Amino acid sequence: MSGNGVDTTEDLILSVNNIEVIYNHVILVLRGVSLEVPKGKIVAILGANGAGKTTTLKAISNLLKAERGEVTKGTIEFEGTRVDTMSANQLVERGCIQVMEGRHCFEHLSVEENLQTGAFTRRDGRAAIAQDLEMVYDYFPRLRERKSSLAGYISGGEQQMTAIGRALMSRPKMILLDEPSMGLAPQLVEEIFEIVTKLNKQENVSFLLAEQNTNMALKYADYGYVLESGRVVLDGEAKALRNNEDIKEFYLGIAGGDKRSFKDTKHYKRRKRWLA
Amino acid sequence: MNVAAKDIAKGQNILEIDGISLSFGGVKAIRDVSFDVKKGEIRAIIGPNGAGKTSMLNVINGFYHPQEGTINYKGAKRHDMRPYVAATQGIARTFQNVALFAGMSTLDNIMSGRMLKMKVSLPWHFIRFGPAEREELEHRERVEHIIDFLEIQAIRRTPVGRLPYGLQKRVELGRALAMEPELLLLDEPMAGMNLEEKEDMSRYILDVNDQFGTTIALIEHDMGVVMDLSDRVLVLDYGEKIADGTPDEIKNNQNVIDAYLGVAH
Amino acid sequence: MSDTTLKSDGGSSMSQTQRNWLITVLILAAAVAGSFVAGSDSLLYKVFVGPFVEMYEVPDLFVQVLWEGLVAGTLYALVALGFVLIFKASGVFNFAQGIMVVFGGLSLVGFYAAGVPAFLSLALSVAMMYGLAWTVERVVLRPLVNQDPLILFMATIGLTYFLIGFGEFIFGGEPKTMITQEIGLPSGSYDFDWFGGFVSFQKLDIAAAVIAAIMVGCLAVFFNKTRIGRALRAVADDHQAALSVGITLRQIWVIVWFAAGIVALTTGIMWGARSDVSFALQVIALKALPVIILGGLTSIPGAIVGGLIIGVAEKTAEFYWGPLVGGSIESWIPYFIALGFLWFRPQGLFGEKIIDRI
Amino acid sequence: MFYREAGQFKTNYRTDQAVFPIFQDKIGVLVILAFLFLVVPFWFNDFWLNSIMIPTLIFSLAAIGLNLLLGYAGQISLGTGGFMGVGAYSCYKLTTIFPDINILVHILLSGFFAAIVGILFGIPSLRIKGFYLAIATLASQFFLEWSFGRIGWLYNYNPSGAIEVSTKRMFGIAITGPHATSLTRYLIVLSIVVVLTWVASNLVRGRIGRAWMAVRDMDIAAELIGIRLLQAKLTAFAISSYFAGVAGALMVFMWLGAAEVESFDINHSFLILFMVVIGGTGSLIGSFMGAAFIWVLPIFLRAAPRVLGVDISAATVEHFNFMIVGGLIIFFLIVEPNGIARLWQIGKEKLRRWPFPY
Amino acid sequence: PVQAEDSIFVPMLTYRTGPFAGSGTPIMDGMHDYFTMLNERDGGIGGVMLEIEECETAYNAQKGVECYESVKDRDPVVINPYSTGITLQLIPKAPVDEIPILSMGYGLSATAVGESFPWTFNAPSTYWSQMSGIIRYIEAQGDGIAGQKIGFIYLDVGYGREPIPLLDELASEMGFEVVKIPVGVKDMQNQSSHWLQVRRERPDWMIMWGWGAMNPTAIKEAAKINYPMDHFIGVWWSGGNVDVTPAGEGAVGYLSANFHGTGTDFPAIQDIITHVVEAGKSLADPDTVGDNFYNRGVANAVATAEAIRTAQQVTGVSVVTGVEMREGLENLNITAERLTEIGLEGFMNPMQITCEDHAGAHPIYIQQWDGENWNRVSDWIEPMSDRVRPMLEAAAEAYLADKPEWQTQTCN
Ligand SMILES: Nc1ncnc2c1ncn2[C@@H]1O[C@H](COP(=O)(O)OP(=O)(O)OP(=O)(O)O)[C@@H](O)[C@H]1O
Ligand SMILES: Nc1ncnc2c1ncn2[C@@H]1O[C@H](COP(=O)(O)OP(=O)(O)OP(=O)(O)O)[C@@H](O)[C@H]1O
Ligand SMILES: [Mg+2]
Ligand SMILES: [Mg+2]
Repeated sequence: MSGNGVDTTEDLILSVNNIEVIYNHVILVLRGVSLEVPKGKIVAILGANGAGKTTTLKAISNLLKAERGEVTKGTIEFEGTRVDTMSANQLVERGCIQVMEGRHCFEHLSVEENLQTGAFTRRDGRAAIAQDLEMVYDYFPRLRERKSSLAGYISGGEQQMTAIGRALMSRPKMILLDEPSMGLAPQLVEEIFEIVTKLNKQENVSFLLAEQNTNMALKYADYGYVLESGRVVLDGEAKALRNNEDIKEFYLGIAGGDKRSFKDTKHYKRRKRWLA
Repeated sequence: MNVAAKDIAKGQNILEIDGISLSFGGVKAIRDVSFDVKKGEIRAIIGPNGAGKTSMLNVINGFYHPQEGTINYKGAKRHDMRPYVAATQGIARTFQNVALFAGMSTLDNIMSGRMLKMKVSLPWHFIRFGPAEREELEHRERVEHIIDFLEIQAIRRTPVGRLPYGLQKRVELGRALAMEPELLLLDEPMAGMNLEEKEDMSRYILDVNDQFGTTIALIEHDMGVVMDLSDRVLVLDYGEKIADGTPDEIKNNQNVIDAYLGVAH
Repeated sequence: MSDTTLKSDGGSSMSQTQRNWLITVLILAAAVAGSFVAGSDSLLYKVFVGPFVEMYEVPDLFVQVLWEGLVAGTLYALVALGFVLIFKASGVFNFAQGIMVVFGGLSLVGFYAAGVPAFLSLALSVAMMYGLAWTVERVVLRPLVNQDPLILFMATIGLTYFLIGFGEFIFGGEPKTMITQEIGLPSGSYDFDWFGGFVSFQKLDIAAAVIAAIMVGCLAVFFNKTRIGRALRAVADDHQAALSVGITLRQIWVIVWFAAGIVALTTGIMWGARSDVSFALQVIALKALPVIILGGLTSIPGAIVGGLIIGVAEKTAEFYWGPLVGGSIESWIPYFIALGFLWFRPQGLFGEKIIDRI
Repeated sequence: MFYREAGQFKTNYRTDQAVFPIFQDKIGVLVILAFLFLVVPFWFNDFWLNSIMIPTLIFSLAAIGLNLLLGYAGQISLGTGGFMGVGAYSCYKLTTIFPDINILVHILLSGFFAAIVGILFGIPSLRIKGFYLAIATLASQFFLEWSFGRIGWLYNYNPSGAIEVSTKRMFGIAITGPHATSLTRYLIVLSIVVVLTWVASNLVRGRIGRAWMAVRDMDIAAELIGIRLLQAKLTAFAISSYFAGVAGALMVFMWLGAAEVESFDINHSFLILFMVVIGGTGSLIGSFMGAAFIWVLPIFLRAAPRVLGVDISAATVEHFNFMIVGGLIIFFLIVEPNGIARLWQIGKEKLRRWPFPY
Repeated sequence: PVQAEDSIFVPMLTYRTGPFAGSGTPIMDGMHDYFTMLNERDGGIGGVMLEIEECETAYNAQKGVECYESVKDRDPVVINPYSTGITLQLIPKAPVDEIPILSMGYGLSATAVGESFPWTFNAPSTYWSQMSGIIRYIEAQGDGIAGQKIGFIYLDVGYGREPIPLLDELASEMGFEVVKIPVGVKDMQNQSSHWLQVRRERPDWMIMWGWGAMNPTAIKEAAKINYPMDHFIGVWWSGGNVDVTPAGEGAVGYLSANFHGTGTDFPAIQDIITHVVEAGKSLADPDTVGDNFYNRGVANAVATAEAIRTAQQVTGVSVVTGVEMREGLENLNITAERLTEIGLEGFMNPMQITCEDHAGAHPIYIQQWDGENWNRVSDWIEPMSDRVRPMLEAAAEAYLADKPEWQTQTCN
């Protein structure tokens, strides 16, 4: 993993070494994924549907067991200690939390209660928690309006905000964000990324995000990995990736310097596959 | 259907929504919204989160019953009804939080879209030989066309619960298409897709619209997609209609920029 | 289904529910009128008028029936409470609650029979319930996290089988007498000469009601006012998401199963004191099922209110209407009562809303 | 190596939709059928036929019935025992009312009565879901149990309250009653079960099955694509009860020879539920595997000490039996919550990939 | 278990588990211990060892049938099903498999008619005879029975319902009134509403046909409503020691029917204690030896053993199997002398079974609980055979009506 721009002397908050993941004893999904997140950086994982982004994040946060998946090879280290045998709860206590893809709000709890559960592992008193609650409401004013509604009834985007807000409530050192922009209005997408940068800059929170909105992701991230069929096929500084011709073509939709229109895309077009 | 035919058809309204209001307890999800959808067009609905877009689709296909207002569908005033009636009238739908039948294979999911078109009665299904099998094969063939069309041959037999999100969205579209709807409602069909996949999806939507003449109402947050695909755009905010017009008009509407698009666009 | 979650305001015409009510009332009125016309020997009269006349004419029995209903209701409520606790906190429908009741009762009697002093036996039984909770979490729940509720339900039936075999192996299958006096429960009764007859309140039953009230109070506070309480409800909604925000499922499960174990032990003592402690007692779990669906699977007050409603309704029905059809309708009447309520509120009286949203 | 689908190309959709698209599977089924029809009759003694094969087949049929409802249509029912009872009692009535009609006709007809009752008690499923529905189905279970005991007409006012099977002949061969050899009864049961299984597999592969599964997986979406929930749920209840009813009739007429109310009690419902879940919900083969496992395991366990020459008392064996069965149920759920059928499938998948691990 | 070519195989269908274990366990213990005692003390019967083997049914009919199937190929000498439900299922099988069934004091009353049921025996008495005896007892007390109100509380299964036809018939003939109160299996331990009905109806006498956990609960509830215990009579299955002890003082005065003695004051029981219990070969809690239900088991074993002996004598075969055993049962005659001989003087009334009468119209007596022991409070009461027999015959006829191929026999 060296020689590609990451300063190896830098402190790593997270390092994933060559992990393999199998679902249901038979479905091999990750075939040796390695990646690193330096402290205080934002790292993005890109990749097509089914490439294994979600699986990677769940492997890190130890949520795979709940889906009958398991890490069969490789190691995962968070702040230098191995965490692959820990429970999800211990990891959260250590400061690493995941925002799950597809919202996963607690339907029968109100929005506010949802946010409060995010502070489950915190021990720093009600006042601090209340303060953070205000912070979340300031980030997402829409949530304040709906704070007493059951999370099951609010709109998709509102649920997404709740899920993100809930993670913020745990005051983590590192957040694993799985498709944070999904279903959010454009304005909000930008706000989310602003929040990410703000936390990153002001509170030194590190981020690992799986994101389909490549444009945004590469704009805000420091470093990026491209995943395909359970393998890392390309990685590099975000800037470098943005200028990579293939990325431009297939992830950013910029052909010859101009943005393509969706109307003009042709069927049966050539697809880039690094692992042909 | 060729382009000229499409233009002619556009004259008629397939759906007219007039003065719809919908509330849940104290929450007013939709406030007095009126708009129409013309036959053969692609109609986008956009708006900030919680604006009432999904609720609007729910009203159209009978899942929510508005407290006020009228709906005219294909020229007739529609009354409150159970959602399956909407399906029989040719309205199909995909969902924001994928609502596939997770335990069934892709093939079965799409086949289930043909449910309304299958007529052979129960007793024949006991023995399967004869009419039941014939009908099954007939519809299977159509479904295979859709599978080819959406390029999901490889996952035909996979239970959809195991598919990655993007593919699930595609299967869902397939299921809706299998219903051969006149009006297709798409709720964020491209959420969670990367550009390449969005391009594919756009292609499918355009092709459906083009080849089958299906009218489409779609909700989407990717402005690129909305502006490129749609013929007209309806903008909701806090349950109210704040703008309605062609993509170009919308792009430059100050209200819309303030409430939804933000500065960048 | 959508019309229950919707239509909360507006709508000029009568709602479905109102219409249902009106029809019900009209039919009843017609039946009562009909019975007077048909005379006091007619079946109509026996069903719609006779019992009420009797309630009025023999009030002491009526009061006694109500009291017995309330007592039975309290005891059902205790069993129901065990179900609700675990369901509310983990989404697991714990079928083993019935056998846990037996197990609690048996271990208390068993320790005592082995020569341990009564209160020490009680303490040991509590410890035993903790051990059970810990083991269940370790062996059954932990490997089954995030599984379908049906699977977890089945696992608890497996647990029931195991505990039946284990319990009979250790304690033997024959019934035992509960050590009522030794652990300080009152016996005897307060008898009153009322309404020209007598009404008798067993002291034991009164004690049961008091203990139940205290337990419910504590649990309600625990669930609604504490951090853990909120976390419990989160777990019931979505195991995976709960894990993802760092909720310690393991600790929580031990806590609720232990709480349910204490409730079971209490129930075992109370029921055991009424008849005896035997494995036949586990069928009272079945008696608690209509209670929880009536009250709502997730509601602690629901368990109590449901218990009382079912208890009173069941005893009254059996006493006044049972003989008309040959008796023993207690076995199914509670379910039909519960079904009646569910028809109006599919999530039970106090249950959490069924969220139908797409 | 041998188990591959490679090279087996389907040239039309018809073959692709066959029950067993893989050639080796087809052979496998033929071998099993040949074994059941040709080998078992010659090799198995009375005990095997009477206590293992016949009950397993009958329970498989009931399990298929429940599986259609639970595994395919997603409606939990704890009333299977009651529906089996309806089948048994209506078959009994049919034989006494029309003694000259062939008993097999009665058995197949009796399922219709169960179906009607199933529809009646399935109505609550329109509004009630999940565990609420499960408990509501207990209403049918207990009400039916009560009726079987209370309505004298059902058992021809027999003072013992039981129904008994008389000897009926077909082509001069006794097929029911004590004179019917176990072999005859086995072959009849086997034939009926095979035919009905074939019917079930036809159903679940076609439109009806898809409608059920759609309702199971997400009823709102199902309704939005044009499935009538009412119709789909009630057909599921009807057909499921039909299977249960026929199984109940077979149980009495082809296996036990007599039955009383207790033969159809709640434990019976649970037994069938176990078979379905352990075998695998949503899998017909699973129903057979589950039935075999749940029924045969205790028999083996009970026989084991004698065979092994260990001297422990029957009661202790029974205790261990409970513990082992309970433990194994939990174990299986942990190893594979989707049942033995899924284990089987994974095994096959591994075989297909063999010699590679994945 | 002893495995020998030349032993007599005596399977026992037991229930030491499940909801009825409380009643079942002591019975099984008594039966098991008496057989074991014969083996230990006498080396079996007629020089042939008994091979005793238990099969646990948990009172479940299907398990019972399975037990039956698992033993039937091993030449069992007789089957004691110990559950009416199981008995009903075995009755049709018995003639085909040629294995006699002895349902001692339970089962289907009609099987007393030997002509119709050659293979089934229910001595010493049917439920109907027993009920008639209880009615006679009531009649003999102070106020007679005419005009009295009798409450009948019963377990709502086949067993509990069985005496109802006779009760109804006697009621109209003798001019008393019957109030029936069924108790569902699930409500065995939840009888408050049932006893409130008793309070409403104020019956002069209560008769109970209960089993398992129903019994102690009923006695407790009766005490709770201050029902006079000496007017409360249980069937002989409702008279176990475990049934009365939970109610403590409240149970004093409770009555129950019986047909054999209680306590350990019999030489044979003493032999059991020395040869079996103290030798550690018994499963029983030593305190329960001599309890009512324990002795019930002994009585059952005595009948079985004597029938085996008779079979050996009548047929001359020493290793008897079912076919011989049937002969033995039909010729069984346990006289008072014989009872003395086997160390059970006065333990029970002499018992005779004939070809016509497979139950024998044997008398019963009533016993009363004094808080410690059961005491006899009546003489032997003869049942109303004249009433019962025609009913039995009618029932037998009804049973056979739709069974054209039933095996019957003619007696001379
Ligand atoms: N529980 C599961 N059981 C079996 N296979 C699974 C499971 N979850 C995921 N998979 C498979 O693992 C692969 C990777 O899925 P994953 O969800 O990680 O993809 P992703 O990159 O996050 O895709 P998307 O962008 O659509 O979210 C997919 O092929 C999927 O089918
Ligand atoms: N069944 C319901 N009960 C209560 N409130 C509801 C219900 N359905 C919708 N709402 C509320 O109505 C408002 C509009 O919701 P809707 O789902 O239509 O938003 P949307 O425009 O689709 O938003 P998004 O882009 O985030 O999906 C939201 O505030 C939501 O909380
Ligand atoms: Mg993903
Ligand atoms: Mg929406």
